[in-house]
Parts: sequence; structure tokens; C-alpha cells
Amino acid sequence: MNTDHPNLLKLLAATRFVEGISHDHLQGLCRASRLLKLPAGAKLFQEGAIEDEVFVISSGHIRLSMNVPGRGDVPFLTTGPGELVGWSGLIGDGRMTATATAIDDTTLIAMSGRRLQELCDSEKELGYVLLQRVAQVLSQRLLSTRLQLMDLFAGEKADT
Amino acid sequence: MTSPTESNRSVLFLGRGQLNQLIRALADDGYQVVGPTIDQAAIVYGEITSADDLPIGWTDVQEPGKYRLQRRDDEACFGYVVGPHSWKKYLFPPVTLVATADRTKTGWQLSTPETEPPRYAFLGVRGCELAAMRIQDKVFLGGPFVDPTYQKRRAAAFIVAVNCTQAAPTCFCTSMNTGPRCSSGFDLALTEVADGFLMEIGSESGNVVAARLNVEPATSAQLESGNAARQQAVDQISKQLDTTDIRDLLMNNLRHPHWEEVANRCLSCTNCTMVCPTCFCSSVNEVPDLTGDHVDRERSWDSCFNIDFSYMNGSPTRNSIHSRYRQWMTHKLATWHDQFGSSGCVGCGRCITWCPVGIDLTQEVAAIRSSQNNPSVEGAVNSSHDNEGVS
Amino acid sequence: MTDSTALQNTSAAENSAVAVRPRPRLAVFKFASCDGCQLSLLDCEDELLAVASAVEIAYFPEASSRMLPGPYDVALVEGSITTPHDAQRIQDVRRISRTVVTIGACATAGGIQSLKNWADHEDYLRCVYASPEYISTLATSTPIADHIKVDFELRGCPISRHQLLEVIGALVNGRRPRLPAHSVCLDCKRKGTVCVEVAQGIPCLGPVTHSGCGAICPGYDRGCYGCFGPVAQSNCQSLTTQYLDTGSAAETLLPLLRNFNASAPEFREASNRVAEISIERNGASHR
Amino acid sequence: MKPAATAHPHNPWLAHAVRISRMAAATPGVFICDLVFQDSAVAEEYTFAPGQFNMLYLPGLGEIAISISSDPDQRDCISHTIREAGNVTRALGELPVGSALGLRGPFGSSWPTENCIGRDVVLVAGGIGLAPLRPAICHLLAHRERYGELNLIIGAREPSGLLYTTEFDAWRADGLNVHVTVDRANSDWHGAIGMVTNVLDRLWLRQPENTLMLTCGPEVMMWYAVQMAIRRGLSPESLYVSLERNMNCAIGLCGHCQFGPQFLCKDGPIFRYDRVASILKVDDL
Repeated sequence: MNTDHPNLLKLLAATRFVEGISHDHLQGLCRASRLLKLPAGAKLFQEGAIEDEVFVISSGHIRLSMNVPGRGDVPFLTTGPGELVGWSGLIGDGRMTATATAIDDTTLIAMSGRRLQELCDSEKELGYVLLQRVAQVLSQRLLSTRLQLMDLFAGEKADT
Repeated sequence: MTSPTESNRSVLFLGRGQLNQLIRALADDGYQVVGPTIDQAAIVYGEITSADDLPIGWTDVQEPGKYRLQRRDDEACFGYVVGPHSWKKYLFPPVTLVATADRTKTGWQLSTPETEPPRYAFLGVRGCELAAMRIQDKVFLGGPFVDPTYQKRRAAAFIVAVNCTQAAPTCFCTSMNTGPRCSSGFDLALTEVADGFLMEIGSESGNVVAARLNVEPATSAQLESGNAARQQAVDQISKQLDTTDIRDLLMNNLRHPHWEEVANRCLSCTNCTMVCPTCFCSSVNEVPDLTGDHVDRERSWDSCFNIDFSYMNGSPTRNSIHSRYRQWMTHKLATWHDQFGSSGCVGCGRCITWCPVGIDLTQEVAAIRSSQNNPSVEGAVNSSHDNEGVS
Repeated sequence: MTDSTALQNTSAAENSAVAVRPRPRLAVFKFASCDGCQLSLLDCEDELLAVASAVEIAYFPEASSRMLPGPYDVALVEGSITTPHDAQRIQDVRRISRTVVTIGACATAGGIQSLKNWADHEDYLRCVYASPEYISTLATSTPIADHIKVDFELRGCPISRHQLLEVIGALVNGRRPRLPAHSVCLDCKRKGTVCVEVAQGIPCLGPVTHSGCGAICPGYDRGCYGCFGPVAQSNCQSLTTQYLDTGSAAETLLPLLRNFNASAPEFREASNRVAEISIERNGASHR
Repeated sequence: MKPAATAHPHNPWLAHAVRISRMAAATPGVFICDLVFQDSAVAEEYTFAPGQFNMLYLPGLGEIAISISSDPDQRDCISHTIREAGNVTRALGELPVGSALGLRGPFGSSWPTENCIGRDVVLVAGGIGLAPLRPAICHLLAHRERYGELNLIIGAREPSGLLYTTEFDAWRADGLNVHVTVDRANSDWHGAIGMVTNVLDRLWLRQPENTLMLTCGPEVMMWYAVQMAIRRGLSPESLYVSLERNMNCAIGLCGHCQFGPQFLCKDGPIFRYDRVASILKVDDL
């Protein structure tokens, strides 16, 4: 059991990620979580590494980047409060598809992917809601990636 | 529409031989008389100096994509329907100089030429054409900005309307409530009968001109034959456009597959928009002379069927025939209501006759409408989907 | 009465006005063609001096014996590619020219000589030349754009000198040329010309033909011959179907389509379709 | 809509004479052009509302619609932020200070600054879409006390494409929260990366139901910004978009700028979202 459980519960409950999840289930989530504070510039995880934890940002911002040979670290997305990072730890094989770096002092709620999965298996209702949340995060991120790919500002309006 | 009855408006009779008197009276007043005349195998509008210039004894036979002149078995002056020209060519000319720029020692001198507008007397304006003028009045004079060219030409014009006594298979003015009876918007209105013309007076200027003609009050027999002649036109109208909720019908079906079907036939050649008496689209272009020291800013008729018309940021917005046909038809029949408070169509049928491949907008509307009434017909699924977002 | 506004530059603006650009070097090259389009340039009588002062005419064998070597800023290319030698020569033109503008139906669509694309060119050679063995030609006549990248195409048989001047003026001033892209019908209507197809049943390519000629033919009670080639997104299928359905003979339509722009893809496909229909209907051979 | 302030009210085709008083490079391919009226009486009379546009005219080259990007209270010059895209804009960009050109305007609808009073406002700008929002920003900050929370989200392709960066600090000091995000950047960029929708997604909104959004940028960007705003609890009646179509006459007579029932030049360019929602996603309309 986590020592900063009450604080954790308060922070977690304040995030949009858990909107609609019952108090009991939040308690359960907290039991699988820990509070993590990162100073600006600290790495949360590294592309290619295997991680067990997924993270919900409580405050601050995390930058995601990928390493491209010859171009170095190429940042592609900034995530902020209420958003989920490291989802591979929950629904992938745990291998991170990006490097995550705190760009300011950042507080995260780190949840054990294994314990979260167990929780979802035993509490099907929570599992359903949680996976819905993850799906929403991923669909939003997919849309955002698509918009970036479209290079909307490349040939944009010249006048009016 | 209530048409004025013969009893509440004094009707005069102008003998066939006296038509020249009218033309001469208008010319004496300084009007350039323009009216129907035969040219290029059609009845077009051109300068008229005497009744001999009129298409006496000729009529037009029309169907989708086809127009032919034909001899009549009488000597009627106005025994035709409508031709390829409309009066907009005089009020909103195909090419107008709107401004000029001349290079000076230190820059440019910009000017807008304001020549005296020509004073036209239009002879032979049909009911649908009067309606078209009312519609263009709203477009050019009814908004926050007024078009000076149209305004001056319109104000100076004298209108001699002529009631239709026959109709073409392409006519559908009765569906659009624009005719065939000329009820207002004219200075004088004629109805051609066997031995002359019944004449109604629609304005004070009309009254002044009529007073100078050898006219006499029409007899009841003459009135009777006028009624019969006009009724003949009504009876001959066979085409209909069901305008019930037409705005919503079309706007709720912007994704209907039928647009694509029309696009298979449509040439996007602009003919329908050019012959339409209400279409008003134009472009202002820079026309520099060789030295580049003098520039004319010319406004020319343009068309929503041209790819360039919607060009923006390197590509056209309406880059397919189906989107351009849809733009034209939905504008004419649907969004015109939002913009100007009426339909943009007067039912003259020109767009049907002069379409080189005979596309008939009344049939295209009917096709979309029937798919609404019969869910098994094309597009019903799509259109119900469209309904969601439309308020 | 006239309203006017004076636009006055400050003297500072006059003094700092953009430096005069060097005159672009212009070259005119001829491939398989009748020279008519080059003549359009020489026909610009009044304007010729203005053109000559705006550009340096470095290579123009038709007009001048003074032929300066490349590279050139603008190459006007007339004619189509019909010989192996020309297929090579056009590559050279591209190499030494910054901007290549093709002028006329031959250069943009293969020209009237592309009729040989439908025939056995060996037959033609035997018919025309006493000693065909000395003639080296390709089996087809093809537009320049089939061989090299073309920067701008100026249509017409012949081209319109006004359009040519507009293109030269635009290139000199570094702007995009302004050429109308509508059909011939719009020009007819602006002039008040009545549609010869609808009113007289004369088959006319106006609805599918690019503007540029000023709609001359319909003004003389003739159908449009499509000299300026197909307009963008032309619906030739609908037009030819309509003409066939309303009584035009395939034999009338074929020569209309197989004309100066016979090998422009839209006209080519339409003519092939009409030819097929003609074969179906009366067994006549047009292929 | 009020007609343009014009010295020739009966003559909508005649341009005013203006002179370039300042030219400045802004971002790659974009420059800022300040104009002053040659006739001081016209300058006196000329006013515009945030979001409106002018037609700028170069004889021989043509006219082009450009939104006004200066502070509506600034009386000494009118500013336009212009991307070099066509013949007219390219030629304009090459003109020296002191050159004269023609101007007709102002035209079109404006941002609903009256409606913003007493409410929170989110402004979402994409690329050069910040230009027509700048007069609104100036106006809101000049009367800061009338409004609640003010947030500005700016998106650009890359950091070098951000307009008016030197003004961000002043805007922040005046009470505007400025959030910047770019599509792509190197690791030396310390701001956010991603679409404006991501920033809008996590923006703290104290009263979504009493918040207005004004957005200008590429149509696709505005569409998703609007969808996100609705997800965040803003009502469709409180969202405003600035649209663009081909403009030729700017006075509602030529027909070019039609978008469904709207004429962009007189009904737009700025629309309440719910009034155009049904036609925004119809292909090629």
C-alpha cells in the first residue's frame, strides 16, 4: 500500500482521464499506482525500452520524441494534464514506441500495467470503462497525427 | 398572383398598322428601341427602327437542346416565345468597363468612367422576363452595395411588355408564378390579337406615350379575343416544376448520387448560365494595353460552371462537374431564397432549350424528389443521412 | 462625370524602385509544324517592338539570321515530334532553356500530322515520297510534353497572338500568365452569338473546346473545329452521344474530332468511340 | 452590415489611394505591409471592425482580398499581413516603402466582440489565421476589464512560421494567456508540439458554457477545433469561424464567393458556426 494514497486519490480524481469512474474503482486504481515527480528535462521512459507502468499526467507536460538516425531526437507531440502516456505498458507488449521527457516540472500518476490488467480482468466494468478511455486517448492522438501529416499550414490561405 | 382585370384598368386598342407609331414615339423621346428581330436563325433582341424589323410571321419551336424558327400561317409580330437572348444583356452588359488606371509621372490615376447610360425602350418583354428584372433588381440594387451600371440603365429603361399568347414545351412560368400574364413592372403592355394590340398602361410614362398614339378604348369583343389569346398560352404550358419545400429538398440532398448522374451528361459549358435572364455572376479582369500604362478593369459575364470561378489558393473549390452543376441548381432554386427572398428561376425554359445536351432542370429536381418519396430509389439512404445536420 | 483617385508614389519610392531586370533571352524552336504559330509572333506588328525591347531575341531562325547560343531564359517551341532526330533535339532544347513554353496544337497535342497515329506510316511514306528509304520518321506524331517537362502550354491552331503576348509579358515580369480556361460557348454568349448547334443543328465542338480563338466560327454559322483543343474536364462522351442521337452522322463528327488536336487525349478517345459506333452501325472503317 | 467608408459612396468600384509606410518580413513567405491614406479626410473617416478585410489593388495586376491585421484603434496606419501566393501578393511584396496602391474597404463581417463582454474567450489561430484575429486581440486587451479569462492558442507548421512573436509577452502582460504549439520542431524548441486541438483539449476552462471561441486558420483545423470545443462543453452558438472563398468584387455582386446560401464577402468571412455547420463538410461546395 502506497503511503501517499490520499493525495494520489485526490490528484487522480482530478484528472479527466478517470471521468465517470466510480469512487470504489478509483480506490482500486490508486492501490495499483504511485506518485511520480519529474524535474524539467528528466526522462520518463526511453523508446524501445520495456516498461510495466502507464502514466497519467497530473500537472506539467511530457514531450514525446522518436530517434531518427541522422536527425537525432525528433519531438512529435507534447502531452499535458489529464493525458495518458506510455499506453504500450497497458495494451501493447510493454515496449515503448517513443521517448518521453518532462519539459517542465511534472507530476504523474504511474500505474502498474500488470496490476491494472489484473484489476480489469476481475472488475469487468472498470476494465470496460478504462479501455474506453484508452481508446479515446488513442483515437485523439491518431487524429492529431493525421492532421500533422496533412501539413495543413503548408499551402494555407493567403488572404482574408 | 392576381392579374389586373380589364375592368379596373382601362384597356386601349392599337391597330396593327399603328405599331410603328409606338416605335416612332419611343424613338422621338430619345429611346433606343430594342426588340425581337431575326438574326442567326433565331429570334434575338436587337435594335428596332420599325415594325418591319420584328419577326413578323415567324415562330420558334423549342424542345430540350433544340430551337428552330418556323413560318406561321399569320402575320403575328410577337408570335414566338423566348429566344436565346435576354434583356440582361442591356441592363448588365456582357462586358462593362468598371474602372480604369492610367500611369502618371508619380503613380497612377484611377477613374471610374461614368458615361451617360443608354436609354433603352424594350419592346416585347414577357411576363417571365419582367420577373427576371425584378430578381436582378434585388441582386444589383437591393444589397448594401448598388451596381452603378445596372442602376442607371435600369432607371432609364422604358418597358413595353407583351403578353404571351402561346407557350413552348420548355415553358414553366406557371410553376414559378411569373407568368404568362404581365401584371406589373411595365410602362405599357400589349396583347396581340388578330387585327392589332390591346394596350394596358402600367405607369405615368406609359400613359404619356399612349396619349400620343392613335388608340381607342378596346371593345368588349376585342377584350374577349385578348382573353382568349392569353388563355391559349396558359393552356399550352405543359411543363411543371414542383416547388413545394424545394429549398429544403435540395439543401438536404447535397450528397445525393443524382448530381453525379447529371454530371455524366452536363458539359459544364456555361450555356445555361449565359442564357439565364437572372444569372449574374461576373469577373473583373485587368486588361492592360501594350505599354502597360493604361489598364481597363473589365467586368465580364462569368459562370459557376467555369473551373476557375472557384479558384482559391492554388486549386478550385468546385473541381468537378457534379459540384458545379449542384452549385448552379441549388443556387438558382434553393439558396437564392436565402439570399434574395425568392427563387432565382422564372420558368422561361432557356436553360433547357439552349443546353447542347438538353438537360432539363425540372426533370433533375423531379428525380431527386421522387427518390425522397420512394425509399427504394437511389439516394434515399444518403439523403436521410444528410438530414441530420441541416437546421 | 468621372470619379477618380490619384495614386502618388513618394519620390523615395521612385528612387528605390526595383532595379531593372536584365532582358530575358528568348529562343524560338521549330519542330514538325507549318510555322504558323511562329508567324503569330511576327504578326504582332504593333507589339513587336515592345516585345523586342522587353526580351532579347537570341534565337529565332524564322525571323533573324543572328543566332546566339544558349542557354535561354524562355524557349518557345512550335511543332510536334515526328522523327528520331527531333526526339533527341527536344532534349537539347530542354537542357539549355530555363522555361519551355510550347506553342500551338502541334506542340501541345501532336497536330494534324498526328492523324498518322491512326494509320500505317510506312504506307504514308510510300504514298508521299518517291524514295521513302531516305526518310527516317517515327510511327507517331507526339506532343512535346510526351518527351520533356513543359512549363507552360499555349494552345491553338494557330495560337492567339494576344495570348502569346500575355505569356511573354508574364514571363518577363515574373508573374503567372492569365489565360481564360473556359469553353468557347462562354465567348459566343458574351458576343451574342446564337448557338449554331441548338438553333441550326450544326455539330459544334464549342462546349468541349478551350477558349482562345474569340469564338470565330460560330459567328459565321459554322461549328467549332476545336482548334484550341479540349477544355479542362471536357465531357466529350456526352457531347458526341448527343450529336449521334440527334442525327449527326459519325462521318461528320470524326473529322471534327480528328483535326488539329486529334491526338489530344479527350478528342482522341471521343473519336475512337465515334469510330467504333460508326463501325457498329454501318460497318464503315475509320481505324 | 455597414457599407464601406468610402469617399465615393455611390461608386463601389473606385479605390482609395494608400501608400506603403512600412514593409517588414514576418515569417518565411509572409510580410507585413502598413498603409496610410493619401487623403487625410479619408483616413479620418475610415474605420474597421476586427476581422474585416480590404481589397488591395495594383493596377495591371489586379485586386486581392486581405484581412486587416492592425489594431482598430490605431489611427495612423492600417496593417496587412500577407502571404506571397499569387501575382498580386508577390508584386506587393517587392514594392518599396512610399509606393502607392489602391484600397477598397473595409468589407465583411467581424468578430463578435460585443458578445464577448462578460464572458471567457478562447481564440484559436492557425498559421496566418492569426492575422485577422490580431485586431480582435488588440480590441479585447484594450478593454480587458470587460472580459473574463482570455486564452489564445496559436498553431503553426514550425517555430519559424509563428507570427507576431515579439508581441506575445506584451499580450501576456495585458492578461491574455498565450499558448503556442507547432506541428514539427527540432529538439531545441521548448514549446509544445501538436495540433491546436490538443492544446484546446487540455485547456483549463472555468465556465465552458459561458465561453466563446473565435477561430481562424485552415478549414480542416477550424473544423476539428470546433469539434473539440463542443466536446469541451462550448455551445455551437458560441463558436465563430472565419471562412475563405474566391473573392472578386467584395461587394456581393459577382457571385464568386458563394458558400451555400452565404456570400463570404458580405455575410462572412466570419460566421457563427451553427449557421454554416450543415454545409461545412459537404465536399466541393
